[in-house]
Amino acid sequence: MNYVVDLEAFHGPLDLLLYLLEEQQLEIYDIPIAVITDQYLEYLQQTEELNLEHIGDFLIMATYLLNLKSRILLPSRVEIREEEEGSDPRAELVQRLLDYKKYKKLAEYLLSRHNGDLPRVFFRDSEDEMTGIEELVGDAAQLWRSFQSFLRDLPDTKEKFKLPQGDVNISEKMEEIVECLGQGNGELILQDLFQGVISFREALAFFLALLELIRLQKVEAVQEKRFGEIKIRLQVAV
Amino acid sequence: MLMRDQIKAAVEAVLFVRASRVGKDELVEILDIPLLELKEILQEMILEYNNNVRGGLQIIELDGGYMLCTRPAYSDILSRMEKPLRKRLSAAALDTLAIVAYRQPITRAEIEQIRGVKSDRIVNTLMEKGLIEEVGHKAVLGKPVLYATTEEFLKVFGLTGLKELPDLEES
Amino acid sequence: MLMRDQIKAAVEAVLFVRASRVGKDELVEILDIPLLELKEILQEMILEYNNNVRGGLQIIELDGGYMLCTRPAYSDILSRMEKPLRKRLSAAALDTLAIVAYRQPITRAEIEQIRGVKSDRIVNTLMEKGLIEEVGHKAVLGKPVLYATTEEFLKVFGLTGLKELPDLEES
Repeated sequence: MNYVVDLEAFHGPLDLLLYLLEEQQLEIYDIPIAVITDQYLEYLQQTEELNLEHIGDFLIMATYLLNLKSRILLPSRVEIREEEEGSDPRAELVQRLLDYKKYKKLAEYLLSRHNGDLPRVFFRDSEDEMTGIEELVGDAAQLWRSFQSFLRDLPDTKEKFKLPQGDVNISEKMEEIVECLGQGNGELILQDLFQGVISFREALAFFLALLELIRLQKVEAVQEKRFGEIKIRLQVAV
Repeated sequence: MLMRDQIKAAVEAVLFVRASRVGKDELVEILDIPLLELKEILQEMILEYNNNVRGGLQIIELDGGYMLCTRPAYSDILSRMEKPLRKRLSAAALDTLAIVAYRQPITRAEIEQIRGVKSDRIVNTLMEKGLIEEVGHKAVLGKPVLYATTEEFLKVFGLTGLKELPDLEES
Repeated sequence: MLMRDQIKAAVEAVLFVRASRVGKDELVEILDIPLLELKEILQEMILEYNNNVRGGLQIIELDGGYMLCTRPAYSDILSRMEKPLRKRLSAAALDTLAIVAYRQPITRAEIEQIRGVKSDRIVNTLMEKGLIEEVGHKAVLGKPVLYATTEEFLKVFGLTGLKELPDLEES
Protein backbone atom coordinates (compact mmCIF):
# COMPACT_ATOMS: atom_id res chain seq x y z
CA MET A 1 0.00 0.00 0.00
CA ASN A 2 1.95 2.95 -1.14
CA TYR A 3 -0.81 5.22 -2.35
CA VAL A 4 -1.39 8.51 -0.69
CA VAL A 5 -4.20 8.41 1.79
CA ASP A 6 -6.56 11.27 1.92
CA LEU A 7 -7.90 11.57 5.40
CA GLU A 8 -10.01 14.52 4.36
CA ALA A 9 -12.15 12.09 2.42
CA PHE A 10 -13.33 10.60 5.67
CA HIS A 11 -15.67 12.59 7.81
CA GLY A 12 -14.14 11.32 10.98
CA PRO A 13 -12.53 8.37 12.67
CA LEU A 14 -15.75 6.38 12.70
CA ASP A 15 -16.11 6.86 8.99
CA LEU A 16 -12.59 5.55 8.45
CA LEU A 17 -13.19 2.56 10.71
CA LEU A 18 -16.37 1.67 8.88
CA TYR A 19 -14.51 1.89 5.63
CA LEU A 20 -11.78 -0.43 6.86
CA LEU A 21 -14.31 -2.93 8.12
CA GLU A 22 -16.38 -2.86 4.98
CA GLU A 23 -13.37 -3.10 2.74
CA GLN A 24 -12.48 -6.42 4.31
CA GLN A 25 -16.03 -7.51 4.89
CA LEU A 26 -15.51 -7.73 8.61
CA GLU A 27 -18.40 -7.94 11.00
CA ILE A 28 -19.03 -4.89 13.13
CA TYR A 29 -20.25 -7.18 15.89
CA ASP A 30 -16.99 -9.05 16.06
CA ILE A 31 -14.25 -6.58 15.30
CA PRO A 32 -10.73 -8.02 15.31
CA ILE A 33 -9.42 -5.10 17.34
CA ALA A 34 -5.73 -5.87 16.94
CA VAL A 35 -5.97 -6.06 13.15
CA ILE A 36 -8.14 -3.04 12.78
CA THR A 37 -6.01 -0.96 15.14
CA ASP A 38 -2.91 -1.70 13.11
CA GLN A 39 -4.63 -0.85 9.88
CA TYR A 40 -6.05 2.30 11.32
CA LEU A 41 -2.62 3.45 12.50
CA GLU A 42 -1.11 2.55 9.17
CA TYR A 43 -3.66 4.76 7.52
CA LEU A 44 -2.82 7.66 9.74
CA GLN A 45 0.86 7.22 9.08
CA GLN A 46 0.30 7.28 5.36
CA THR A 47 -1.50 10.53 5.51
CA GLU A 48 0.65 12.96 3.74
CA GLU A 49 -0.61 16.20 5.05
CA LEU A 50 -0.98 16.58 8.74
CA ASN A 51 -3.68 19.11 9.26
CA LEU A 52 -3.64 19.10 13.02
CA GLU A 53 -7.10 20.49 13.40
CA HIS A 54 -8.47 17.79 11.20
CA ILE A 55 -6.40 14.93 12.47
CA GLY A 56 -7.01 15.56 16.17
CA ASP A 57 -10.18 13.52 16.28
CA PHE A 58 -8.45 10.71 14.43
CA LEU A 59 -5.69 10.64 16.99
CA ILE A 60 -8.16 10.47 19.85
CA MET A 61 -9.65 7.41 18.23
CA ALA A 62 -6.18 5.96 17.72
CA THR A 63 -5.41 6.14 21.43
CA TYR A 64 -8.79 4.68 22.21
CA LEU A 65 -8.12 1.75 19.86
CA LEU A 66 -4.65 1.19 21.29
CA ASN A 67 -6.08 1.17 24.76
CA LEU A 68 -8.75 -1.30 23.69
CA LYS A 69 -6.18 -3.47 22.01
CA SER A 70 -4.02 -3.61 25.09
CA ARG A 71 -6.99 -4.43 27.27
CA ILE A 72 -7.86 -7.32 25.04
CA LEU A 73 -4.34 -8.60 24.58
CA LEU A 74 -3.21 -8.37 28.16
CA PRO A 75 -5.01 -10.74 30.48
CA SER A 76 -6.04 -8.35 33.21
CA ARG A 77 -6.28 -9.64 36.71
CA VAL A 78 -7.76 -6.76 38.56
CA GLU A 79 -10.07 -5.23 36.08
CA ILE A 80 -12.01 -8.36 35.37
CA ARG A 81 -13.66 -8.11 38.72
CA GLU A 82 -14.54 -4.49 38.22
CA GLU A 83 -16.14 -4.95 34.87
CA GLU A 84 -19.23 -6.99 34.60
CA GLU A 85 -18.57 -10.57 33.84
CA GLY A 86 -18.56 -11.44 30.21
CA SER A 87 -18.69 -7.83 29.12
CA ASP A 88 -16.83 -7.21 25.93
CA PRO A 89 -14.56 -4.17 26.02
CA ARG A 90 -15.45 -3.67 22.39
CA ALA A 91 -19.13 -3.20 23.14
CA GLU A 92 -19.00 0.57 23.29
CA LEU A 93 -17.12 0.84 20.03
CA VAL A 94 -19.49 -1.59 18.36
CA GLN A 95 -22.48 0.45 19.50
CA ARG A 96 -20.95 3.69 18.29
CA LEU A 97 -20.18 2.20 14.91
CA LEU A 98 -23.67 0.79 14.55
CA ASP A 99 -25.19 4.13 15.47
CA TYR A 100 -22.93 5.98 13.12
CA LYS A 101 -23.72 3.61 10.30
CA LYS A 102 -27.41 4.14 10.85
CA TYR A 103 -27.09 7.89 10.55
CA LYS A 104 -24.92 7.57 7.51
CA LYS A 105 -27.67 5.60 5.85
CA LEU A 106 -30.11 8.32 6.74
CA ALA A 107 -27.79 10.91 5.32
CA GLU A 108 -27.83 8.96 2.07
CA TYR A 109 -31.59 8.92 2.19
CA LEU A 110 -31.67 12.67 2.68
CA LEU A 111 -29.29 13.13 -0.21
CA SER A 112 -31.46 11.14 -2.58
CA ARG A 113 -34.48 13.14 -1.51
CA HIS A 114 -32.53 16.29 -2.03
CA ASN A 115 -31.63 15.20 -5.53
CA GLY A 116 -35.17 14.19 -6.33
CA ASP A 117 -34.30 10.52 -6.75
CA LEU A 118 -37.15 9.68 -4.41
CA PRO A 119 -40.73 10.90 -4.76
CA ARG A 120 -40.80 14.19 -2.96
CA VAL A 121 -42.90 17.27 -2.77
CA PHE A 122 -41.75 20.70 -3.80
CA PHE A 123 -42.52 24.00 -2.24
CA ARG A 124 -42.67 27.40 -3.81
CA ASP A 125 -39.40 29.07 -4.52
CA SER A 126 -39.23 31.91 -2.14
CA GLU A 127 -36.23 33.85 -3.31
CA ASP A 128 -38.06 37.11 -3.53
CA GLU A 129 -39.29 36.87 0.04
CA MET A 130 -42.66 38.53 -0.62
CA THR A 131 -43.28 42.20 -0.79
CA GLY A 132 -44.03 42.63 2.87
CA ILE A 133 -41.90 44.53 5.27
CA GLU A 134 -39.85 42.35 7.47
CA GLU A 135 -39.89 42.71 11.16
CA LEU A 136 -36.76 41.72 12.98
CA VAL A 137 -37.04 39.88 16.23
CA GLY A 138 -34.35 39.35 18.75
CA ASP A 139 -33.85 38.86 22.40
CA ALA A 140 -31.35 40.42 24.70
CA ALA A 141 -30.36 37.17 26.39
CA GLN A 142 -29.10 35.96 23.05
CA LEU A 143 -26.94 39.02 22.71
CA TRP A 144 -25.52 38.50 26.13
CA ARG A 145 -24.74 34.85 25.45
CA SER A 146 -23.12 35.67 22.22
CA PHE A 147 -20.88 38.30 23.76
CA GLN A 148 -19.99 36.03 26.65
CA SER A 149 -18.64 33.48 24.25
CA PHE A 150 -16.31 36.07 22.77
CA LEU A 151 -15.10 37.09 26.17
CA ARG A 152 -14.22 33.52 26.93
CA ASP A 153 -12.02 33.36 23.86
CA LEU A 154 -10.35 36.67 24.50
CA PRO A 155 -7.11 36.91 26.41
CA ASP A 156 -8.50 38.42 29.56
CA THR A 157 -5.62 38.03 31.97
CA LYS A 158 -2.53 39.91 31.10
CA GLU A 159 0.05 37.47 32.45
CA LYS A 160 -1.32 34.72 30.33
CA PHE A 161 -0.78 36.52 27.12
CA LYS A 162 2.38 38.54 27.46
CA LEU A 163 3.89 39.63 24.24
CA PRO A 164 7.29 38.21 23.46
CA GLN A 165 9.83 40.37 25.17
CA GLY A 166 12.99 38.75 24.00
CA ASP A 167 13.36 37.07 27.36
CA VAL A 168 13.94 33.72 25.76
CA ASN A 169 16.12 33.19 22.83
CA ILE A 170 16.36 29.94 20.99
CA SER A 171 20.01 30.19 19.99
CA GLU A 172 20.86 30.93 23.59
CA LYS A 173 19.02 27.81 24.62
CA MET A 174 20.87 25.83 21.99
CA GLU A 175 24.15 26.91 23.51
CA GLU A 176 22.85 26.08 26.94
CA ILE A 177 21.93 22.56 25.90
CA VAL A 178 25.30 21.91 24.30
CA GLU A 179 26.99 23.25 27.41
CA CYS A 180 24.92 21.01 29.67
CA LEU A 181 25.75 18.02 27.55
CA GLY A 182 29.41 18.86 27.65
CA GLN A 183 29.39 18.88 31.43
CA GLY A 184 27.65 15.55 31.84
CA ASN A 185 29.56 13.01 29.76
CA GLY A 186 27.89 14.25 26.63
CA GLU A 187 24.62 12.61 27.62
CA LEU A 188 21.43 13.81 29.30
CA ILE A 189 17.96 12.51 29.93
CA LEU A 190 15.34 14.58 28.14
CA GLN A 191 13.41 15.47 31.26
CA ASP A 192 16.50 16.88 32.92
CA LEU A 193 16.67 19.52 30.28
CA PHE A 194 13.50 21.04 31.58
CA GLN A 195 14.54 21.18 35.18
CA GLY A 196 14.44 24.67 36.49
CA VAL A 197 12.29 25.88 33.64
CA ILE A 198 9.75 28.31 35.00
CA SER A 199 7.61 29.50 32.14
CA PHE A 200 5.81 27.81 29.35
CA ARG A 201 7.61 30.02 26.89
CA GLU A 202 10.96 28.95 28.21
CA ALA A 203 10.03 25.27 27.97
CA LEU A 204 8.92 25.85 24.43
CA ALA A 205 12.18 27.57 23.60
CA PHE A 206 14.11 24.66 25.03
CA PHE A 207 12.15 22.24 22.99
CA LEU A 208 12.56 24.20 19.78
CA ALA A 209 16.26 24.57 20.49
CA LEU A 210 16.52 20.83 20.93
CA LEU A 211 14.73 20.15 17.67
CA GLU A 212 17.00 22.56 15.90
CA LEU A 213 20.12 20.87 17.33
CA ILE A 214 18.84 17.52 16.18
CA ARG A 215 18.18 18.91 12.74
CA LEU A 216 21.71 20.29 12.59
CA GLN A 217 22.92 16.87 13.74
CA LYS A 218 24.74 18.36 16.67
CA VAL A 219 22.90 16.13 19.08
CA GLU A 220 20.88 12.97 18.75
CA ALA A 221 17.90 11.75 20.70
CA VAL A 222 17.72 8.05 21.44
CA GLN A 223 15.06 5.95 23.00
CA GLU A 224 16.44 2.54 23.71
CA LYS A 225 13.23 0.78 24.50
CA ARG A 226 9.53 1.46 24.15
CA PHE A 227 8.28 3.97 26.68
CA GLY A 228 11.83 4.18 28.00
CA GLU A 229 13.80 7.29 28.74
CA ILE A 230 14.81 9.49 25.90
CA LYS A 231 18.48 10.31 26.01
CA ILE A 232 20.07 13.28 24.40
CA ARG A 233 23.63 12.83 23.25
CA LEU A 234 26.21 15.06 21.74
CA GLN A 235 26.98 13.94 18.21
CA VAL A 236 30.61 13.24 17.65
CA ALA A 237 31.85 15.28 14.77
CA VAL A 238 32.62 13.05 11.83
CA MET B 1 -69.22 37.52 5.25
CA LEU B 2 -67.78 35.10 2.78
CA MET B 3 -69.49 32.02 1.39
CA ARG B 4 -67.85 28.68 1.99
CA ASP B 5 -66.54 28.39 -1.57
CA GLN B 6 -65.14 31.86 -1.36
CA ILE B 7 -63.42 31.02 1.89
CA LYS B 8 -61.82 28.05 0.23
CA ALA B 9 -60.66 30.15 -2.66
CA ALA B 10 -59.30 32.73 -0.24
CA VAL B 11 -57.43 30.09 1.72
CA GLU B 12 -55.89 28.83 -1.49
CA ALA B 13 -54.82 32.34 -2.41
CA VAL B 14 -53.33 32.99 1.01
CA LEU B 15 -51.42 29.72 1.14
CA PHE B 16 -50.19 30.34 -2.37
CA VAL B 17 -48.88 33.81 -1.68
CA ARG B 18 -47.07 32.87 1.46
CA ALA B 19 -44.44 30.43 0.31
CA SER B 20 -44.20 28.95 3.78
CA ARG B 21 -46.47 27.69 6.53
CA VAL B 22 -49.39 29.90 7.53
CA GLY B 23 -50.47 29.54 11.14
CA LYS B 24 -54.07 28.78 12.05
CA ASP B 25 -54.30 31.94 14.15
CA GLU B 26 -53.22 34.03 11.25
CA LEU B 27 -55.75 32.38 8.93
CA VAL B 28 -58.49 32.97 11.48
CA GLU B 29 -57.55 36.62 11.61
CA ILE B 30 -57.22 37.11 7.87
CA LEU B 31 -60.44 35.30 7.00
CA ASP B 32 -62.34 36.50 10.02
CA ILE B 33 -63.95 33.14 10.77
CA PRO B 34 -63.96 31.01 13.93
CA LEU B 35 -61.12 28.54 14.42
CA LEU B 36 -63.50 25.60 14.43
CA GLU B 37 -64.88 26.52 11.06
CA LEU B 38 -61.41 27.06 9.68
CA LYS B 39 -60.31 23.59 10.75
CA GLU B 40 -63.41 22.04 9.24
CA ILE B 41 -62.93 23.84 5.96
CA LEU B 42 -59.29 22.88 5.77
CA GLN B 43 -60.04 19.23 6.42
CA GLU B 44 -62.46 19.39 3.50
CA MET B 45 -59.94 21.13 1.31
CA ILE B 46 -57.20 18.63 2.11
CA LEU B 47 -59.52 15.83 0.95
CA GLU B 48 -60.58 17.70 -2.16
CA TYR B 49 -57.01 18.37 -3.18
CA ASN B 50 -56.15 14.74 -2.69
CA ASN B 51 -59.05 13.58 -4.86
CA ASN B 52 -58.45 16.04 -7.64
CA VAL B 53 -56.68 14.19 -10.41
CA ARG B 54 -56.16 17.36 -12.36
CA GLY B 55 -54.42 19.10 -9.53
CA GLY B 56 -50.71 19.03 -8.94
CA LEU B 57 -50.92 20.53 -5.48
CA GLN B 58 -51.78 19.42 -1.99
CA ILE B 59 -52.30 21.08 1.38
CA ILE B 60 -50.36 19.71 4.33
CA GLU B 61 -50.86 20.38 8.00
CA LEU B 62 -47.68 21.32 9.77
CA ASP B 63 -46.91 22.61 13.26
CA GLY B 64 -50.29 24.13 13.86
CA GLY B 65 -50.56 25.63 10.41
CA TYR B 66 -51.07 24.80 6.78
CA MET B 67 -48.85 24.86 3.78
CA LEU B 68 -49.30 24.34 0.07
CA CYS B 69 -46.92 22.04 -1.79
CA THR B 70 -46.82 19.78 -4.83
CA ARG B 71 -47.98 16.18 -4.84
CA PRO B 72 -45.22 13.58 -4.73
CA ALA B 73 -46.47 12.04 -7.99
CA TYR B 74 -44.86 14.88 -9.91
CA SER B 75 -41.44 14.77 -8.36
CA ASP B 76 -39.88 13.35 -11.52
CA ILE B 77 -41.14 16.12 -13.69
CA LEU B 78 -40.31 18.79 -11.15
CA SER B 79 -36.78 17.65 -10.68
CA ARG B 80 -36.28 18.32 -14.39
CA MET B 81 -36.92 21.98 -13.67
CA GLU B 82 -34.00 24.28 -13.47
CA LYS B 83 -33.56 25.23 -9.89
CA PRO B 84 -32.76 28.85 -9.26
CA LEU B 85 -30.40 28.13 -6.43
CA ARG B 86 -29.88 24.63 -5.25
CA LYS B 87 -28.21 24.53 -1.95
CA ARG B 88 -25.44 22.02 -2.21
CA LEU B 89 -24.81 20.20 0.99
CA SER B 90 -21.57 18.51 1.91
CA ALA B 91 -21.54 14.93 3.14
CA ALA B 92 -20.59 16.17 6.59
CA ALA B 93 -23.57 18.52 6.55
CA LEU B 94 -25.86 15.66 5.55
CA ASP B 95 -24.51 13.40 8.30
CA THR B 96 -25.07 16.12 10.86
CA LEU B 97 -28.53 16.92 9.56
CA ALA B 98 -29.50 13.25 9.71
CA ILE B 99 -28.45 13.13 13.35
CA VAL B 100 -30.31 16.31 14.25
CA ALA B 101 -33.40 15.19 12.36
CA TYR B 102 -33.68 11.95 14.31
CA ARG B 103 -32.47 13.03 17.69
CA GLN B 104 -33.95 16.46 17.98
CA PRO B 105 -33.76 18.37 20.16
CA ILE B 106 -30.07 17.62 20.52
CA THR B 107 -27.01 19.42 21.87
CA ARG B 108 -23.80 19.94 19.97
CA ALA B 109 -21.91 17.68 22.34
CA GLU B 110 -24.35 14.88 21.59
CA ILE B 111 -23.87 15.40 17.87
CA GLU B 112 -20.11 15.26 18.33
CA GLN B 113 -20.39 12.10 20.36
CA ILE B 114 -22.20 10.36 17.53
CA ARG B 115 -20.04 11.73 14.73
CA GLY B 116 -16.77 11.33 16.57
CA VAL B 117 -15.59 14.74 15.36
CA LYS B 118 -15.74 18.36 16.42
CA SER B 119 -18.84 19.80 14.89
CA ASP B 120 -19.08 23.46 15.83
CA ARG B 121 -18.31 24.71 12.39
CA ILE B 122 -20.77 22.43 10.66
CA VAL B 123 -23.49 23.28 13.18
CA ASN B 124 -22.93 26.97 12.50
CA THR B 125 -23.12 26.41 8.76
CA LEU B 126 -26.40 24.55 9.09
CA MET B 127 -27.73 27.38 11.26
CA GLU B 128 -26.70 29.97 8.70
CA LYS B 129 -28.40 28.01 5.95
CA GLY B 130 -31.51 28.01 8.12
CA LEU B 131 -31.71 24.20 8.18
CA ILE B 132 -31.46 23.92 11.95
CA GLU B 133 -32.20 26.34 14.75
CA GLU B 134 -31.77 26.78 18.46
CA VAL B 135 -34.87 25.66 20.30
CA GLY B 136 -33.86 26.01 23.91
CA HIS B 137 -31.44 24.76 26.49
CA LYS B 138 -30.95 21.34 27.94
CA ALA B 139 -31.51 21.21 31.68
CA VAL B 140 -28.08 19.87 32.49
CA LEU B 141 -24.86 21.43 33.68
CA GLY B 142 -23.84 24.32 31.49
CA LYS B 143 -27.29 24.56 29.94
CA PRO B 144 -26.14 23.66 26.45
CA VAL B 145 -28.14 24.87 23.47
CA LEU B 146 -30.57 22.40 21.91
CA TYR B 147 -30.91 22.25 18.15
CA ALA B 148 -33.77 21.09 15.95
CA THR B 149 -34.54 21.09 12.24
CA THR B 150 -36.54 23.93 10.68
CA GLU B 151 -39.32 24.29 8.16
CA GLU B 152 -36.64 25.16 5.64
CA PHE B 153 -35.17 21.71 6.26
CA LEU B 154 -38.48 20.13 5.24
CA LYS B 155 -38.63 22.34 2.17
CA VAL B 156 -35.13 21.51 1.03
CA PHE B 157 -35.73 17.79 1.35
CA GLY B 158 -39.28 17.85 0.07
CA LEU B 159 -40.74 16.40 3.23
CA THR B 160 -44.30 17.06 4.35
CA GLY B 161 -43.32 16.39 7.95
CA LEU B 162 -40.74 14.71 10.14
CA LYS B 163 -42.91 11.60 10.32
CA GLU B 164 -42.04 11.00 6.68
CA LEU B 165 -38.46 10.17 7.57
CA PRO B 166 -37.76 6.44 7.34
CA ASP B 167 -37.88 4.45 10.54
CA LEU B 168 -34.51 4.23 12.24
CA GLU B 169 -34.88 0.77 13.67
CA GLU B 170 -36.03 -0.87 10.49
CA SER B 171 -32.65 -0.94 8.89
CA MET C 1 -46.52 9.37 -21.83
CA LEU C 2 -48.76 11.34 -19.56
CA MET C 3 -52.54 11.51 -19.77
CA ARG C 4 -54.10 14.89 -20.35
CA ASP C 5 -55.21 15.26 -16.74
CA GLN C 6 -51.77 14.36 -15.55
CA ILE C 7 -50.23 16.94 -17.81
CA LYS C 8 -52.54 19.56 -16.36
CA ALA C 9 -51.60 18.56 -12.85
CA ALA C 10 -47.93 18.64 -13.77
CA VAL C 11 -48.29 22.11 -15.29
CA GLU C 12 -49.95 23.32 -12.13
CA ALA C 13 -47.13 21.87 -10.05
CA VAL C 14 -44.45 23.41 -12.23
CA LEU C 15 -46.05 26.85 -12.26
CA PHE C 16 -46.52 26.64 -8.52
CA VAL C 17 -42.94 25.78 -7.69
CA ARG C 18 -41.46 28.45 -9.88
CA ALA C 19 -42.81 31.52 -8.24
CA SER C 20 -42.47 33.44 -11.50
CA ARG C 21 -43.15 33.06 -15.22
CA VAL C 22 -42.25 29.76 -16.87
CA GLY C 23 -41.40 29.96 -20.57
CA LYS C 24 -43.24 27.83 -23.13
CA ASP C 25 -39.96 26.29 -24.31
CA GLU C 26 -39.14 25.21 -20.83
CA LEU C 27 -42.59 23.71 -20.31
CA VAL C 28 -42.30 21.80 -23.58
CA GLU C 29 -38.99 20.42 -22.45
CA ILE C 30 -40.05 19.54 -18.93
CA LEU C 31 -43.31 17.90 -19.98
CA ASP C 32 -41.96 16.39 -23.17
CA ILE C 33 -44.99 17.30 -25.30
CA PRO C 34 -45.27 19.26 -28.57
CA LEU C 35 -45.67 23.05 -28.33
CA LEU C 36 -49.05 22.92 -30.04
CA GLU C 37 -50.44 20.52 -27.48
CA LEU C 38 -49.02 22.60 -24.66
CA LYS C 39 -50.74 25.75 -25.91
CA GLU C 40 -54.03 23.91 -26.29
CA ILE C 41 -53.84 22.47 -22.82
CA LEU C 42 -52.98 25.81 -21.30
CA GLN C 43 -55.87 27.53 -23.02
CA GLU C 44 -58.14 24.91 -21.48
CA MET C 45 -56.56 25.33 -18.09
CA ILE C 46 -56.90 29.11 -18.15
CA LEU C 47 -60.62 28.71 -18.78
CA GLU C 48 -61.02 26.07 -16.11
CA TYR C 49 -59.26 28.19 -13.51
CA ASN C 50 -61.45 31.14 -14.38
CA ASN C 51 -64.63 29.11 -13.99
CA ASN C 52 -63.66 27.49 -10.75
CA VAL C 53 -65.37 29.42 -8.00
CA ARG C 54 -63.56 27.47 -5.34
CA GLY C 55 -60.14 28.35 -6.62
CA GLY C 56 -58.18 31.37 -5.53
CA LEU C 57 -55.66 31.08 -8.32
CA GLN C 58 -55.49 31.86 -12.01
CA ILE C 59 -53.08 31.23 -14.83
CA ILE C 60 -52.04 34.17 -16.93
CA GLU C 61 -50.16 34.24 -20.20
CA LEU C 62 -47.17 36.53 -20.04
CA ASP C 63 -44.28 37.24 -22.40
CA GLY C 64 -44.37 33.89 -24.12
CA GLY C 65 -44.82 32.00 -20.91
CA TYR C 66 -47.31 31.27 -18.18
CA MET C 67 -47.56 32.22 -14.58
CA LEU C 68 -49.71 31.18 -11.68
CA CYS C 69 -51.06 33.98 -9.52
CA THR C 70 -53.99 34.83 -7.28
CA ARG C 71 -57.30 36.09 -8.63
CA PRO C 72 -57.94 39.77 -8.18
CA ALA C 73 -61.13 39.01 -6.23
CA TYR C 74 -59.02 38.11 -3.22
CA SER C 75 -56.77 41.10 -3.17
CA ASP C 76 -58.61 42.54 -0.18
CA ILE C 77 -58.02 39.49 1.88
CA LEU C 78 -54.47 39.18 0.73
CA SER C 79 -53.72 42.73 1.71
CA ARG C 80 -54.64 41.81 5.26
CA MET C 81 -51.84 39.32 5.07
CA GLU C 82 -49.19 41.83 4.53
CA LYS C 83 -48.17 41.55 8.07
CA PRO C 84 -44.50 41.94 8.53
CA LEU C 85 -42.55 38.75 8.21
CA ARG C 86 -40.84 38.01 11.43
CA LYS C 87 -37.26 37.58 10.67
CA ARG C 88 -34.51 36.34 12.88
CA LEU C 89 -31.03 37.69 12.75
CA SER C 90 -28.24 35.45 11.58
CA ALA C 91 -25.74 34.21 14.11
CA ALA C 92 -23.06 36.44 12.60
CA ALA C 93 -25.32 39.48 12.83
CA LEU C 94 -26.19 38.66 16.40
CA ASP C 95 -22.54 38.24 17.37
CA THR C 96 -21.62 41.54 15.84
CA LEU C 97 -24.55 43.33 17.41
CA ALA C 98 -23.62 41.91 20.79
CA ILE C 99 -20.12 43.30 20.46
CA VAL C 100 -21.34 46.72 19.39
CA ALA C 101 -23.96 46.77 22.12
CA TYR C 102 -21.53 46.03 24.91
CA ARG C 103 -18.50 47.89 23.64
CA GLN C 104 -19.98 50.93 21.95
CA PRO C 105 -18.76 53.20 20.53
CA ILE C 106 -16.50 50.86 18.67
CA THR C 107 -14.59 50.86 15.40
CA ARG C 108 -14.84 48.19 12.78
CA ALA C 109 -11.26 47.14 13.36
CA GLU C 110 -12.06 46.58 17.01
CA ILE C 111 -15.08 44.47 16.09
CA GLU C 112 -12.92 42.41 13.78
CA GLN C 113 -10.33 42.01 16.48
CA ILE C 114 -12.91 40.47 18.80
CA ARG C 115 -14.70 38.37 16.20
CA GLY C 116 -11.51 37.24 14.55
CA VAL C 117 -13.03 37.65 11.08
CA LYS C 118 -13.50 40.39 8.50
CA SER C 119 -16.68 42.18 9.33
CA ASP C 120 -17.25 44.91 6.78
CA ARG C 121 -20.15 43.19 5.13
CA ILE C 122 -21.94 42.37 8.34
CA VAL C 123 -21.41 45.91 9.64
CA ASN C 124 -22.95 47.25 6.44
CA THR C 125 -25.89 44.90 6.74
CA LEU C 126 -26.53 46.03 10.29
CA MET C 127 -26.33 49.64 9.14
CA GLU C 128 -28.82 48.95 6.36
CA LYS C 129 -31.19 47.34 8.79
CA GLY C 130 -30.85 50.40 10.95
CA LEU C 131 -29.61 48.49 13.96
CA ILE C 132 -26.32 50.34 14.26
CA GLU C 133 -25.16 53.77 13.09
CA GLU C 134 -22.06 55.89 12.78
CA VAL C 135 -21.62 58.15 15.76
CA GLY C 136 -18.30 59.83 15.12
CA HIS C 137 -14.64 59.15 14.62
CA LYS C 138 -12.08 57.75 16.96
CA ALA C 139 -9.22 60.11 17.70
CA VAL C 140 -6.51 57.80 16.53
CA LEU C 141 -4.52 57.41 13.35
CA GLY C 142 -6.80 57.21 10.33
CA LYS C 143 -9.77 58.52 12.31
CA PRO C 144 -11.83 55.33 11.96
CA VAL C 145 -15.60 55.52 12.16
CA LEU C 146 -17.20 54.67 15.49
CA TYR C 147 -20.39 52.63 15.58
CA ALA C 148 -23.14 52.43 18.16
CA THR C 149 -26.53 50.79 18.40
CA THR C 150 -29.68 52.68 17.42
CA GLU C 151 -33.14 53.18 18.80
CA GLU C 152 -34.32 50.60 16.29
CA PHE C 153 -31.96 48.15 17.97
CA LEU C 154 -33.67 48.75 21.29
CA LYS C 155 -37.07 48.20 19.67
CA VAL C 156 -36.09 44.96 18.00
CA PHE C 157 -34.70 43.58 21.22
CA GLY C 158 -37.51 44.93 23.33
CA LEU C 159 -35.25 47.05 25.51
CA THR C 160 -36.13 50.37 27.05
CA GLY C 161 -32.49 51.37 27.19
CA LEU C 162 -28.96 50.06 27.01
CA LYS C 163 -28.79 49.76 30.78
CA GLU C 164 -31.33 46.99 30.43
CA LEU C 165 -28.84 44.75 28.68
CA PRO C 166 -27.98 41.77 30.85
CA ASP C 167 -24.98 42.46 33.03
CA LEU C 168 -21.83 40.88 31.75
CA GLU C 169 -20.20 40.56 35.14
CA GLU C 170 -23.05 38.70 36.73
CA SER C 171 -21.95 35.23 35.78
